[in-house]
Amino acid sequence: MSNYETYLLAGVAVPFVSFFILMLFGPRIGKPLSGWLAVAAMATCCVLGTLTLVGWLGEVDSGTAAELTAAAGESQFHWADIGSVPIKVGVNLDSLTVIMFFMVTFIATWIFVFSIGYMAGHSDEVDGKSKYHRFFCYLSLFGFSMLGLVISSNLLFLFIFWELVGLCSYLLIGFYFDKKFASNAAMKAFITNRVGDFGFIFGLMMVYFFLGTLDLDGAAAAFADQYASGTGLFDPSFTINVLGWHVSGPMMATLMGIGLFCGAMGKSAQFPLQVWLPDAMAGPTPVSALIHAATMVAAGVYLVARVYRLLTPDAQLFIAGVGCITLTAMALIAIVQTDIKKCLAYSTLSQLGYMIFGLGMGAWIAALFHLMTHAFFKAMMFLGSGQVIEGCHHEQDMRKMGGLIRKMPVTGVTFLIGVLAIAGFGIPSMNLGLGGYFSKDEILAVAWDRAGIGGEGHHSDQDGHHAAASGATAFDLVSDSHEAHNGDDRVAGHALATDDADHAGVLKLMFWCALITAYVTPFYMMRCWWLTFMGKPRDQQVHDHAHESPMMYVPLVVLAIFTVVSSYALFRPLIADAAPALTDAVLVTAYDGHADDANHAKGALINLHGAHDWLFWGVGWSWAIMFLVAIVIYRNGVGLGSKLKSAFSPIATLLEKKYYFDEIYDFMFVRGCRLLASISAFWDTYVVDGIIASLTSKATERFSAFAGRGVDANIVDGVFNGMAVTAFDLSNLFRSPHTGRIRNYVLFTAGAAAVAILLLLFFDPVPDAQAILTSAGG
Amino acid sequence: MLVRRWTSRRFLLTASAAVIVLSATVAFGQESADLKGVPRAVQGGLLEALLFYLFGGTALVAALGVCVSKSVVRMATWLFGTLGAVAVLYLLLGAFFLSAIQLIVYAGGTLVLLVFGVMLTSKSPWVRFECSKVEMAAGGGIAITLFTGLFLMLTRATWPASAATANGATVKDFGKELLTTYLVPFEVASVVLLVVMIAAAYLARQER
Amino acid sequence: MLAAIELSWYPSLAELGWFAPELALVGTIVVILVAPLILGRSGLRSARIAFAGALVTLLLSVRLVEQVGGGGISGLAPESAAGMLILDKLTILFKIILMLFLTGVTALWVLGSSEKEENGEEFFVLMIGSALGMALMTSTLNLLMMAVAIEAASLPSYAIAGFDKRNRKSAEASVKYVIFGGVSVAIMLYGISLLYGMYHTLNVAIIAQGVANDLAAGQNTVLISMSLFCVLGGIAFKIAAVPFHFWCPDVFEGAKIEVTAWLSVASKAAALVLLLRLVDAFNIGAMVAGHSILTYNGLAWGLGVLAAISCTWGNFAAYRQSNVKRLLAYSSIAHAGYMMMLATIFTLPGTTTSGKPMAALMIYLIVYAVMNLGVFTVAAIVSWQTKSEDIGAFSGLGRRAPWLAVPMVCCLVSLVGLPPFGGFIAKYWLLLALGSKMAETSLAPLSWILIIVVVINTLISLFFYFRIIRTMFLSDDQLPALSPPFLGTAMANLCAVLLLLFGVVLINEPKELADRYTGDMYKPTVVLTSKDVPINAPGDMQVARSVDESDAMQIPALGGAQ
Amino acid sequence: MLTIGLMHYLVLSAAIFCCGIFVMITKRNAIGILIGVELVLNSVNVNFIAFDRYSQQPGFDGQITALFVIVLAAAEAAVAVAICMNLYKNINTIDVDRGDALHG
Repeated sequence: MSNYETYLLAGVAVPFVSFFILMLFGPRIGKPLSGWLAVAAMATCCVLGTLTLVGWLGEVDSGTAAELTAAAGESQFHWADIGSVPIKVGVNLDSLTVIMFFMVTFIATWIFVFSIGYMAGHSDEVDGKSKYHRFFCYLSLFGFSMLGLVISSNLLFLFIFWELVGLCSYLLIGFYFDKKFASNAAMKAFITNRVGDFGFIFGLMMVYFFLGTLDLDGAAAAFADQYASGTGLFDPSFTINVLGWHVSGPMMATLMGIGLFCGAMGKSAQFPLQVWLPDAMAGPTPVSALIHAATMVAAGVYLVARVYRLLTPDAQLFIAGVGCITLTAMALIAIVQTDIKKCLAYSTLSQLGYMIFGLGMGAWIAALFHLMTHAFFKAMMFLGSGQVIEGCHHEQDMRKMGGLIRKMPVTGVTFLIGVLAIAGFGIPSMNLGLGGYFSKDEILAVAWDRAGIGGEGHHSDQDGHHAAASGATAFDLVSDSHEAHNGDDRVAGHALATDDADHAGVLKLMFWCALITAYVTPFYMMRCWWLTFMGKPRDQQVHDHAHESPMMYVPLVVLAIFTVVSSYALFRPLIADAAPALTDAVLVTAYDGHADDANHAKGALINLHGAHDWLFWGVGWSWAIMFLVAIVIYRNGVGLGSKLKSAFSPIATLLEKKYYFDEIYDFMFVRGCRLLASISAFWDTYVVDGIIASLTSKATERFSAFAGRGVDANIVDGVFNGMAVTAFDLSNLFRSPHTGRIRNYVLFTAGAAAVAILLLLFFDPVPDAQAILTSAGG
Repeated sequence: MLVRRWTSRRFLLTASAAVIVLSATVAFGQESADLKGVPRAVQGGLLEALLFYLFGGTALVAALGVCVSKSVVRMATWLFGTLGAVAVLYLLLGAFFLSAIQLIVYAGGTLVLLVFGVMLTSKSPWVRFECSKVEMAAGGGIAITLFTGLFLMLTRATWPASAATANGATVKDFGKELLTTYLVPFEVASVVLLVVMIAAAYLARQER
Repeated sequence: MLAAIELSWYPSLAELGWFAPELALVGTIVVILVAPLILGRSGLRSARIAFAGALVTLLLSVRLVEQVGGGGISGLAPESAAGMLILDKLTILFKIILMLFLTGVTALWVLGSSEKEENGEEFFVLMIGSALGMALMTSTLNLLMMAVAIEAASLPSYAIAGFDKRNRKSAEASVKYVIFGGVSVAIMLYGISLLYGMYHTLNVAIIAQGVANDLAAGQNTVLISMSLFCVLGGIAFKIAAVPFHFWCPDVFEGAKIEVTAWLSVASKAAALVLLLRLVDAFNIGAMVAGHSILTYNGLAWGLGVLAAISCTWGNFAAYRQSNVKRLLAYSSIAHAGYMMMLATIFTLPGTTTSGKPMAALMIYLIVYAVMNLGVFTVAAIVSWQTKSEDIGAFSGLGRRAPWLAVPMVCCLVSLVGLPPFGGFIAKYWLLLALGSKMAETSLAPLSWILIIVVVINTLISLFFYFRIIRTMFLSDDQLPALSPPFLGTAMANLCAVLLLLFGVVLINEPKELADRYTGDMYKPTVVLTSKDVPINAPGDMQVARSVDESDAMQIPALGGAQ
Repeated sequence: MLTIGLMHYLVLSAAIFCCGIFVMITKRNAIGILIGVELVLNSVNVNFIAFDRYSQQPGFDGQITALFVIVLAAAEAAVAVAICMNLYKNINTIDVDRGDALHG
C-alpha cells in the first residue's frame, strides 16, 4: 500500500469522523464551532489531497505512476464473496482519482468556509430549534460519501456511496423542510434520482451476471476478453429472453451500458430526468454550489468516464444523444430565467450536457477536463450568487438588481471571471483563454471531427491507429483494432458496432446543436451578469442594502484564481495521463483516449484555435459576438429584452414553461396515476364497498370520508404530490379489504378459493405443463 | 320452507331413532365379531343405497338447516343432526370406531362445549344477529360457485380405485397404529391438548 | 401387559435422543407448570425457566449438529422413510434461530410485563407450546403431522394474542385470529383429504411422485392444483401471504407487543421453511418419477404471483398506517412475500450451487429475526414509556433517547434493504437466488418479474420506513425525554451492531452458516430406493447429476448415535 | 345411482363443505362461525373415511387422520370458545361485527 492510498483513505475517513462527532455532540459543540470543525476536517482532506496530487505529479513525470496504479489494484482487500464473485475493497489509484479527489476537497473546503459566513446570516432554526450543527453534519457526510465515490474501485461500493451522496443531497435540499417548496423539491430530487438508480441497479446486475465481477478493472477486462474470444455476451448464439423479448448479446451489452448510464442521467440531471435540478436550488446556496454545481452532479459524468470501457458504440451514441438534447434545450431555457440561481442552474444543466455529449462523442479527455474547469467556475458563480442574494436580503430576481458592481466589487469581478470562463473567452490563435475556451471547445472539435464536417480530418493523417476514423465507420474501427489485437476476423461479421456513416446525419445534427449552444451560452451568461451587476440600480431599496462580507468573498477570490490556473496547468495533463488506461477498449470509439491519441487530440485543439479553419472562426469568437449582443439588449435593464420577448412570445412562453416538462410529467404520471387512483377509487366505492360497505353503512362512510380527506387534503400540485396522492390512494385500495370484520376476511379468502377453482376449471393448467415438458424434453 | 317446518326437535327425535335402528341393523347383520367390514347384508346392495340417501340426505338437510337458522341454539341442534347422520355414514363406510368417536367426542364433547359457549356468552340464548341480504347473497354466491367448481372437479377426476374394500379396523388396530406409525402426532396431540387446556382455563377464568 | 399389545416397534433411546430439543421444550412446559405448585406463582421465575429452557434446547440442538450426517434422519416411526419427524441440519439451524429469538422475546417480556403481569406461567407455557409446534412444522414431510404441527403452533398463538384479557383490542385480535385460523386450517385439511384420496398416502414423497406422473399424463390437473392450493392456504395463513393474510394486521395491532414480535418472526419463519421443504420434496418426487422439475411450472407461477402480490400489498397498505405495530404487520407481510418468492425457484438439495433458495431463505430469516427484534424492542420501550403506539410517539426520539433512535434507524434501514446493513445482504442473496433461474427458459420471465417486483417494492417501502426515521429526527413535539431501561437499550443496540456486522464485516458468515446447514436436507427414502425408475430428466443436467451414486446414500448416516 | 360409490360421498362432503363456508361468511355470532368450521371439518372427515374405504391399499391411514382431525377440532373449539367468552367479557356481545376496532 503506497502512501497515496493511505492519504486517500485517510482523506475519506476524516469527514466521516467529523460527521460522527457532529451527529453525536453537535448540539453541545454549538453554533460557530461545529462549522469550523467541519471546515477543519475538510481542510485536512484538502491537504491530504494536495500532498497526493503533488507526489503523483512527480510519479507521472518519472513514469512510475502506472506501476503504482497496478500495485493498488493488487493490494485490494478481499472483503467478501457474493456468489462466486469476490468483492474487493480498494482504492482506485490513478490520475483521474487523484485529480478528482483534489478538486472535490479543494472546492469543498472553500465552500465550507463560505457556508459559515452564509449560515451566520441565515436562520438555522427549524421548528424553533437550532439545526446549525446538522447542516455541517450533513455536509461532512456528503464529503465522506463523495470522496468514497471517487476512490471506489468497485462498482458495488461506488453504488453505495452513490446512494449516500443522493441521501445527502436530499437532506440538504430539504434543509428548510418546514418550508413546503423545499421539502417538495427534496422529494422531487429523491424520486427522480430513484428513477435513474433503477436503471443503474439493472446495469449493475447485468455487469454482475454477464461479466462476473463488479470490479471496475475486472469488468472491463472481462468485457474485452469476451469480445476477443467471442464468448459470453459476444457469443453469437447468445440470446436471452427478457419477458418474451429475445435480446442478442451485443444488444444486451448496449442495454448494460445504457442501464449504467441511467444512473448518471439521474445524478447529472440529463434529459429527461433534468426536472429536479432547478428545483433543488431551494436548498441553501452553498449546497447548490457544492453539490448541485461542482461535485455531485459531476458524479454522473465521472461514472460514465469510469465505465467507459463497458460501453458499446450504440450505447455511446445514445449517451451523446441524451447529452446533446440536454445541452441545447437547457441553454435555451436559461435565456428567459429571471431568478439568478435558476439561471445558473440551467447553465449547469447545459454544461453537464456538454460533458455527457463529449463522452458520448468520444471526447473523453475533453469532457473530464470540462468537468474540472466547470467545477471551479460554477462553484464560484454560485457562491457569488449566494453573496448577491445574501447582500440583497434574499432577493433572487435579477430584474430588481442592477448596478451592484459598485456595492460588491469583488463579487462582481469574480463573477465576471466565471462568465468569461463558461463563455469560452480566449483569443484564437493565441494560447490565451479561460476554462471553456480549452475544454468546451475541445469537445466541439472532437464532435466536429466525428461528424466528419471537416472532410478528411486532420488528425486521421497523424494517427495510424485510427486511420479510418473520420471517413470510415466505427464498425471498421472496431474490427480493425480487433484484428490488430488478435489477427482474427471471426467476429467481423458481428452486427455490433454503430456505423458512423449510417448515423452521419444524426452526428452532424448533434454537432450543429452543440455549436449553436456555444453561441447561446455567452449570451445568457452575460445577460445574467449585466442585469445583476451593471446598469442602473432598478430597485433602490435592494441597492441600498447591498453589501458583501469578507468571510464570503475570500472563497470567491480563491476559486477565481483556481479557475484561471485550472485552465492551463495541472488538469488536462493528468486527465490525459489517465485516459489511455481508462479508454483502452476494443469497442470504444474514443478519439482522444488512447495514448497515441493524446497528441492528436491536442492537435485538434491547436487546430481549432490555431489553424485557418472555419471552425476556428466559427467558435473562437462566439463569446465576443454574443457578449456584445447581450450588452446591447440589456444595457438599460430588461426593457428591450421584454420587448423582444413579447415579439417572440410563443417561444418565450415555451421556454419559460421549461418546455412544459413539469406539465407533461404531471399529465403523464400524475394524471396516469390519477387514473389509476380513480380506478382504485372506483374499485373502492363500487366493488369493495358494494360487497362490504353496502352491508355496513358505517364502513362506507368511514372509507369515503377517508378517501375524501386523502384526496382533498392533497390537491395535486406537481409531480411529487400527485405521486403521494396516488400512493395514498393505492394504499387505500390495498387497505380497503381490511375492514376489521372477520366475516369479510373469511368472505375474501373463500372468494379467492372460489375464484381459484373457477380459473383452474376454465384455464386448465395441463396443456401448459405438457407444452413445457415437450419443449424441455425436445 | 320445508326446513323451517321440520323443526329441530322433531328432527332430533327422528335422527336419534334412525341411529338406534341402524345400529341395531348393523349389529344383527354382522358376520364376524371383530367388525372388520361392513355387514354383507348392507354391502353394495339396495339397502346401502337406501341408507346412504337417507342419512346423507339427513346430513345435508341438517347442514342447510345450520345455514338458514337464525338462532345459534338452533344451529347447534342442526349441527348435531349433521354429526349424527355423518356418524351413521361412517358405519356404512365400515369405520365403526370412528363412528363411536364421532358421537362421543364430537357430538358429545365439542357440541356441548359450543352450547356452553352459547349459554355463557349471551344474555339470552335466543338472541339473533342477522346479516344483510347482500351479504347473504355474496356468501350464497361464493358457496354455490365453490360447490359447482368442486362438483365439476370431483366428477371429472379419475380416482385410483372405486370399488369398496373391506378395510375395517378394530380398536386394537387403532391402538397399534397410534403407538407405532402415528406415535409422533399422537404425542404431539397430547401436548397440544395440555397446552390448549391451560389456554382455555386461563382465558375463561375470572381475574382475581 | 406390554407383551400382550405386541408392539412390533418402539423408539430406541438413541432415536429419542435425536429429538432431545423437542423433548426439552416439553420438559420446560412441565417445569413451568410444576414450579408454582412448589414455589408459588411468580411470573419472573417462569420467565427465567423459559429462558433456561430455551438455552438448554439451543445447546441440545447444537450438540446434535455432529450427529446428523448427509441427508438427515427421519425418526420416531417404524418406517424411517415416512418422514414423520425429520432431523437434519436445516431443522437444527431453524431451532437455533427460533430459540435465540425466544430468548430475545423473553427478555422483552421481562422488560415490559414482569412488573404488572401475574400470569407469567400461562404466558410461557403457551409461548413454548407454540415454539414446539413451530419446531415440528419445519421437520416433517407427512401431511397429517404437518397439520398437527400447524395446529400445535397456532392454538397457543391464538390464546397469547388475546393474553391481555382486560384489553378489548386484544380480545378482538384473538377472536379474529382463531376464526381465521380455523377457516384456513379447515381448507387445508380439505386439500389434504383430496391428496390422500388420490394417492392413498400422507407421505409427501410418494404424493409428489404421483402428482408428477399425473401432471405429465395430463390427468387430474384441476384436482391436483386445487388441492395444492388448499394445502398452500394453510401454510399461507401462517406466513400471512395474500389472500390468507387478513388476520395479520389486526392481530399484530391487538396483541401485546412481545407477542407481536414473536408472531412476526417465528411463525412466519416456520411456515416458510415448511413451504420450501414441501416444494423441494415435490421437486425430488418429480425428478425420481422421471419428469422434469418443470412439471411444476404452474405451481411456480402460482407461488410467484402470490408472493409478488403479498409484498406489493404489504408495502402499499403500510403506507398510511399510523400505528407502529400495524405498520410493522404490513411490513412483515411484505417481507414474507419476498421470502416466499424463493419457493418459486426449485433447486435440488445436495447440490451446492450458489444462490440456493433455502440458503437464501435462511440468511434472510437470520437477518430478519435480528432486525425485527431490534425494531420491536425500540417500539416496545417507546410504547411502554409513552403509553402510545402511534408513530407520533416517536417524535423527536433522536433527542429524547438517542441510544434508542440510532439502533432504530439501523434496523429500519436494514428493513428497507439498504447498505451497509444486513438487510441489504439478505436482499442481495434473494435477488441472486432469483436471478439464478434467469437462464431457465420457462422460468426466466417469472424471475424477471419477481426481480422487478422486489426492486420496485424496495423503493416503495423506503417511504414508510423513512417516515418513522423522519418522525424521530425531523420533528419534535417537545415530549419529555425517555429513560429507557438498560437491558432494552443494550438489546436494541446489539441488534443494530449485529446488522452492521452482517452488512460489513461478517458478510459471508450467515451465508456460510446457511450453506453448511442447508447443504444436505433430508431426502425421502422412497425417492432414493427407487433406483429402478429411469432417470430421463430432460434438459436439466443438475437433475441427472444429483441422483447419481454418490448422493444415493441418504438415510441415517449417524455419527455418535449409532 | 343405486350403487353407492366413492363419488356419492365426495359430492355429499363437498356440499357440507360449502354449507360450512356459507355459515362462516354469514353468521355474526362467533359461536355460529365455529359451527361453520365444524361443518367443514366434518366434510373433511367424510372425505378421509370414504377415501380410506375405497382404497385398494392396506392400512387405514384415512381413519386415523380423521381421528386426529376430530381431536384437533375439539381442541380448537375449546380455545375458540374460551376466546369468545373473553370477547364477550370485553365488549358485552358475541357479535363479531361489533369487534371491528382493529381495521384498515
